[in-house]
Amino acid sequence: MTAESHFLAFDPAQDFKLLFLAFVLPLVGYVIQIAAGKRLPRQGDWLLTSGLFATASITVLMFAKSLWAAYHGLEFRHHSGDEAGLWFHWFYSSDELANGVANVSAAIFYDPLGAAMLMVVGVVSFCVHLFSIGYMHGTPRYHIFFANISLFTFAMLGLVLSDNLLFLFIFWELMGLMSYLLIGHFSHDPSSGYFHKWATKACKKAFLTTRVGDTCLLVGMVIFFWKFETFRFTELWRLSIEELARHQSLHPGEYPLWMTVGGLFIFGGTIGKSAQFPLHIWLPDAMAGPTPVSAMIHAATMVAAGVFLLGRCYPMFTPDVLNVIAAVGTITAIFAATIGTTAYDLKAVLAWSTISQLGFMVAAIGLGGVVAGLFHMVTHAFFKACLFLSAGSVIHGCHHEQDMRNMGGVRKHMPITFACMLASTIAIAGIPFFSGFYSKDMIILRAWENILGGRFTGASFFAAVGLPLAAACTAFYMFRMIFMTFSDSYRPGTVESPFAHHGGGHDDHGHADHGHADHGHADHGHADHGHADHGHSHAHAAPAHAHAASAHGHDAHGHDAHGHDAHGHDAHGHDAHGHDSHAEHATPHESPLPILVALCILAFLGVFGGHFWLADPLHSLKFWEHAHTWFETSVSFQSLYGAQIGDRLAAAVAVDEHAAHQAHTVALCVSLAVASLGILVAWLIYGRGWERSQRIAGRITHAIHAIYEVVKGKYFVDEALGTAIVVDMKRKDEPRYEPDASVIGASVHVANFLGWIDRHVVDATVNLVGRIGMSFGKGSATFDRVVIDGAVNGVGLFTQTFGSLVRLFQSGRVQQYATFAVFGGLALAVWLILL
Amino acid sequence: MGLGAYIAVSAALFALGIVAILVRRNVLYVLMGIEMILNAANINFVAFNRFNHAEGSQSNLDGRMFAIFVIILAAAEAAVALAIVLNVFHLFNSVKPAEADLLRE
Amino acid sequence: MELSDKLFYGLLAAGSLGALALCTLMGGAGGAAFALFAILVLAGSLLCIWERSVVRSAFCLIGTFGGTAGLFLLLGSDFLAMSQILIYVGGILALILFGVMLSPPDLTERKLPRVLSGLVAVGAGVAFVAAKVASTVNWVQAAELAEPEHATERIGVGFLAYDQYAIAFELAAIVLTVALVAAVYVARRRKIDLQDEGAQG
Amino acid sequence: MQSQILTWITFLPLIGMAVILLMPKTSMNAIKGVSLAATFVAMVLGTWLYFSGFEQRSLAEIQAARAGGDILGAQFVQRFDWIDSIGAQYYVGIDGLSVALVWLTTVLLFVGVIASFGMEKAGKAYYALLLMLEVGILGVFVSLDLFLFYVFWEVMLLPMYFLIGIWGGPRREYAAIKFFLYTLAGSVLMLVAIVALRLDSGTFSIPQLTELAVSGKLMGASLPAHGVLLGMDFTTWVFWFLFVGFAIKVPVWPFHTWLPDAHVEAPTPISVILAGILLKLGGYGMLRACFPLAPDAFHESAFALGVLGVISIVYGAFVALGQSDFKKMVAYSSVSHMGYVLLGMAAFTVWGMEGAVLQMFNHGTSSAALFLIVGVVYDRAHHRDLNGFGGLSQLMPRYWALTTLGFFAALGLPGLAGFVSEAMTLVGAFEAKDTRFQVLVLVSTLGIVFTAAFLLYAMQRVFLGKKNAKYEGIEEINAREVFCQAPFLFLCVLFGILPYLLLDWMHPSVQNLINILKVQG
Repeated sequence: MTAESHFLAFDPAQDFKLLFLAFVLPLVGYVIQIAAGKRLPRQGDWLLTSGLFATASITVLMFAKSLWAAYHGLEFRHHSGDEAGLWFHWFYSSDELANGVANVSAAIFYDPLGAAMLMVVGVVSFCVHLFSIGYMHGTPRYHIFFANISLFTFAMLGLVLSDNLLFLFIFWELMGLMSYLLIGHFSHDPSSGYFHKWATKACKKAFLTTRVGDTCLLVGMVIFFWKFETFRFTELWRLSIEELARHQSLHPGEYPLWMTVGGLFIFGGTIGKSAQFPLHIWLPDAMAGPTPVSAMIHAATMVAAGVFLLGRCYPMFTPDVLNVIAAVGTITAIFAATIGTTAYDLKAVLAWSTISQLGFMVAAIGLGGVVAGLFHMVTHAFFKACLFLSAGSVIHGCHHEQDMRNMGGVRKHMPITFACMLASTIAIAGIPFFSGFYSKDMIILRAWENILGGRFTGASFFAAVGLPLAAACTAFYMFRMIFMTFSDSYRPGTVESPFAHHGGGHDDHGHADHGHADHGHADHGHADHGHADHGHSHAHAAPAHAHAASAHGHDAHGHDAHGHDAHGHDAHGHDAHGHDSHAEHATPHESPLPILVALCILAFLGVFGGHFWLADPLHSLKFWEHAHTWFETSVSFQSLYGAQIGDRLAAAVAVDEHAAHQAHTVALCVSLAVASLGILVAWLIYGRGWERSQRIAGRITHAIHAIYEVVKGKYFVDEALGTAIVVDMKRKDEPRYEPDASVIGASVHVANFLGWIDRHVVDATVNLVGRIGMSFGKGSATFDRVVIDGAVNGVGLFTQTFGSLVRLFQSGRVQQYATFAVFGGLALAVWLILL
Repeated sequence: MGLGAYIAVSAALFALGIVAILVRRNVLYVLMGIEMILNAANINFVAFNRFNHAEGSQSNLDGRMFAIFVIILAAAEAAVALAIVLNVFHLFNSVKPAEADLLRE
Repeated sequence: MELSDKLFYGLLAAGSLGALALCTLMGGAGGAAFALFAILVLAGSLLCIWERSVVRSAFCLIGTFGGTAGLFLLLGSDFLAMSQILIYVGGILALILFGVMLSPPDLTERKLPRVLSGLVAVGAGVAFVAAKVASTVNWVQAAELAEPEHATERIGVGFLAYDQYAIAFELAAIVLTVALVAAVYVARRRKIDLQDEGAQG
Repeated sequence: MQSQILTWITFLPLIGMAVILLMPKTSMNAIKGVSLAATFVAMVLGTWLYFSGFEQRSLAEIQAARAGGDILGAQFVQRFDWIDSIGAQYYVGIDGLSVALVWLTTVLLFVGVIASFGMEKAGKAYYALLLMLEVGILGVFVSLDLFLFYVFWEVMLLPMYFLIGIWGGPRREYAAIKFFLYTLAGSVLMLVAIVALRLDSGTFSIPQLTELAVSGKLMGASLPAHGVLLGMDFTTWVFWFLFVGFAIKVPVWPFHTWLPDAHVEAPTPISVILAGILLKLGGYGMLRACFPLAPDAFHESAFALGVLGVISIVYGAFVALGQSDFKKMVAYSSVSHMGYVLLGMAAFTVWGMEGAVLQMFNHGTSSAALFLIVGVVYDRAHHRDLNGFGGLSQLMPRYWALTTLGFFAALGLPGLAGFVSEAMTLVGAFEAKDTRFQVLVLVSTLGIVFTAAFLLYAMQRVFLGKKNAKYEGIEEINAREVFCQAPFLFLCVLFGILPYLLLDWMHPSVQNLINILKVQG
């Protein structure tokens, strides 16, 4: 059967159109939502979700085509401009006009890497949409949320499909904007009390932090453009490979400096976007956004984009850059993993684990294992999305309680959620036969291969030691999370957490909530409280809301009435799951259907995501031989970056069999060991009942008190940069944002100082004119008093002086004008004569 | 007397005219000052014309002609100025230029 | 009659006499005539500035104008002298006096320090410039001046005879007419909304 | 061939002004109608001129026109003697550099008139002056004769002075006199340089002067001591005089201090016009009448100009971060944005120059939108203190949405207009022959970050966070205000997605300019 005739063969004629369709559908959805979102039935959520379903299915189809091509050993690299003539000339309407000057033109570029990424984005975004239907329903600005989230998807799709660095950057920034709007989603909703204040700061923090990285990326682009006069990836790869080929030796420091610098700047973009140390600060605070948004950011879009960029630009990096990348990645992995062990907020644990996993990917790419890194990104996308959505489900079930100490025993109440979350946790912990194991193992394998093959040694040693450590921590805190959340029995209100305002989290603290939370939700607390007394049944939902309405009625502060109405309304307008989400408040409850469907899809992918890449399921059981996995063959250097770099780095890949086997064995043992170790410790500490876990943990933390404080304080990076967000619910006024002894504080000081300079120094010219005018004003004032008793009091600040100047010049007194004229003329005459 | 003397007189007259304009606060003094200045100019014209020794200067009467024009224009100017004075008086009930300061707005 | 007035008049008289004597010594009869007229001119204007009441100032101005006419005579332009007396003394001065009559007398507006400082300042300035000019520029002085023939008639009939000036005279006539019409127009009473103007401009 | 269209566009507002002056000041509606009609017709003509009238010539055609004495390849040329005694001509025409700005001017003034309807104080004189201002601006953009250029330049200065000084805020007199002194100083220097050029070359025609300059015949040969003064030669003097004259208008650090005061005191429509167009006159003047007339001096001092530009960028952003007055912040952001213009022009690469011209246009739209936005909130709250608001996004969601668009257009978000010009400028500057420019680019990226910083900081303080009870029930942005902002925001999006709608027009002219200047450099 010929490759062309098969329906899975890539057909430029219409497949590019399909891709384009998949790419614009979310945009269309956005426009529809913005235009008519409110008026659509159910505010158009199903509409957008179905649109996303179409996108997802297209991406899956295309992905299948790439699989098929890989099976038949066909090169899978398609460029709409070259093959179908589909160009978008951006700067100049035609290349003819641009004569001599580079014209920036965009086209769709589709290769195995893009295929995998696109599939991930499509599927995960679809699941997130589905999840949001159940999770966000009934919250204010519902349609805006869907509009933004689908534009978010649009941006990521564009980033994956763009064939040149500039357009990648454009969608990259567009994604930054959408993250700003989505993380700040609650900042327009005062009824979400704590999140309202938090999001107000977090969205800005996220945008600015990533903006720093974006600027670096821009500079890197400019540097490469300056040398190569092009933004197209294919061109850049070719030229960089030729450039590197001139320096065959792999010794560091012997590569063109500009290339190293440019590469570092591009990596700066990754540092910002995918939250590498030290610009990771924005990601934990991104939790201020709704949970689906966190899932998007952590799995499919934002952070994935940074790693995707590294994959795209891999051939443009000199080994020096790669070493830096590896080091930074490893540091991030350890750093974040340690912090993750101390977090109590369910989502915070996941956020730190994301950062640490990103560290894994980046480190892998830095170690030359671009395949391993991207592989891990793909698998991670699935199970991390699943984890976040499950966490969202748990939070939703526990009435927006996020503190794990207030959970426990949720397994009984939310079995499906528990199953999904457990599967994903196992996957991320790196238990064999689960997807996470393959990818993580590949990364550690890469490190050992390097060591045994004697390349990149410095960074490789670091990574080979650090990454397993991080993996151990990962396994530990993930299972810690599982135990704390699901085992033992439900224990609401163990500690007071700021999330409590969000309804009947713990009713015994209800009054405290009323003390400081926003009114809409204070009423909500009432509702649930009152309802608690009525016992738990759907029948009492209506009275509960009557209660809410009344509480709202005699609400002392009359404001954000619309918040109330929104809440009252959607509480009423809830369909079945809406009801139990608010009715059975006291104990957790399983989430509504859309959420569960989304969870199951992602959990399935999270578990078996690794196996898709393997050549055949049977052979894949011998997992240490995934040197010939589909992913590797398709995303291998030949198909991805062309022949030369293939030759150059094939040497890096193909170490001798002995070393390879050695490496496989070592890596296998190491990853198994660390995973089981972490899980064991977690079980020892947290797995055996809540009180005991508290005792043990308390003892340990007491023993290593100092270290614990530092780690729990996130190593005080935020404080150093001055971006720590302190939201004190007791204080009504906005919390102070910039501490003085920090980067931000310093820059603010600089700004104020420059403002002072501007007023007092740069303005000195005007000051001078002013002073001259002032003295002149004074002189003429006396002169005026003596000669013409007009009133000129040019005294005071130079502003008044100008006033007096004006008054002086515009006094409208003919005689005064005449005086000036005469004495001016005389002065002139005298001057002329004397000179 | 020589040309210098006439020029000196006209200069002094000119200065006095200016003083008259600047020093007094009554519009009429401005008017008189202007007349003085014009007179000073006239004296200069005529004097220079008179002491002009260029060839055929005897038939050259430009200076005097100028003087005549100046006088005529002075008449016109005085008429208009007086009208203005009356207007100012109507507006401000005063003939002090210091109070006619509408220009400043 | 205040002390300042006495001093002023005294100084004025003394100065005039001195100047008269000086000029007579220098230039004989012609010099005396010149001095007479020059003193008339300057003293007239000085007094005009000095006097408190507008009326007296206006009358002092007669001296200035008359003196100027006299100087014209000395300079050999009789026609100019005549027209000077006619127009200035007869016309302009009359106008000024009208103005004087139509405006309220304000005997307090003359401030002595202002007058003096103005005199000193302007006088010093002009004197400086004049001195400088006099010291730098030197004009060809005529040994003796031949009286141009029939200057008067020539100017008198200049309107007709010398066509080179005819246009100019016509223009002058037009200007005069227009100015007078304008004067009448401006002088007529009418309402002007001042406050509106103020807010607007 | 003699084309009348430019004359019509330029002087049509003058007709409107005359009509207004003839109307009684009581019939305000008629006056508004007339001014609206005049600016509208001008806008229609300008739009026609841009999209259909102006033919896009290839570089070859423009270079072919050089033989015919027109080195710029100008179109719609109208030329006849004006003041023979000094050899000044009425010589108008447009090329790729000016056509877009002419169009923008007409649009801006039209919107400015509409925006003025909200002002109660604005009376007969106001609209008359507004139209006079339009005449001056358009005249500067179309005139190809230095003398005419200067005349229009001054014509533009005067109405601005009165518009700020009479209808401005509490410290309007100070701001107006400051604006006046600054600009006057600048134009005096310009005048000196213009006269010197005239004396040296015997012509005011800009194309001829350019021709002479690039062929090295404009070295002050016919001046005493060859125009060498204090050791600086003629061209250097001319260059710096002209440059300072224009730099004050741009405004380039350190000549910028008039801008914040003028902006803060001026009424909203005037700020819009000031930021939208008047600042562009400086950059346009440099491209049209400063660099081409003294190429040597330009190439010698290019790096200095670049440094000034970068200082403006970073400095402006920082100072804006330090402001607490909404309008002042926007004003300083203008300083920062116009810095890119100078940087791009100084880099002297095709992308640099195009980025500069593009930046002028885009800043015209985005800053106009920003000032309208400030005006909206100022009209309601009667103060501009950034800390005095809070939570407005819940009270005026539509206004918040528009503001977000405007802010992100201003901070150069890709997909919006600002990004294209800034990226082109940076790339162009990085490619400059003089590699020191690369350092400048690195420094200027600070400006990008801090622009985002102060805009988002303002966004947070004004729109997000806790609601300020004082503004409960503040009225949502009304139709007229939306109608005023819509065109600018639309242009921001349009030219962000399809920048070639501007670039195709200016590209040949810019390339031509670079070629002819390269002859010397």
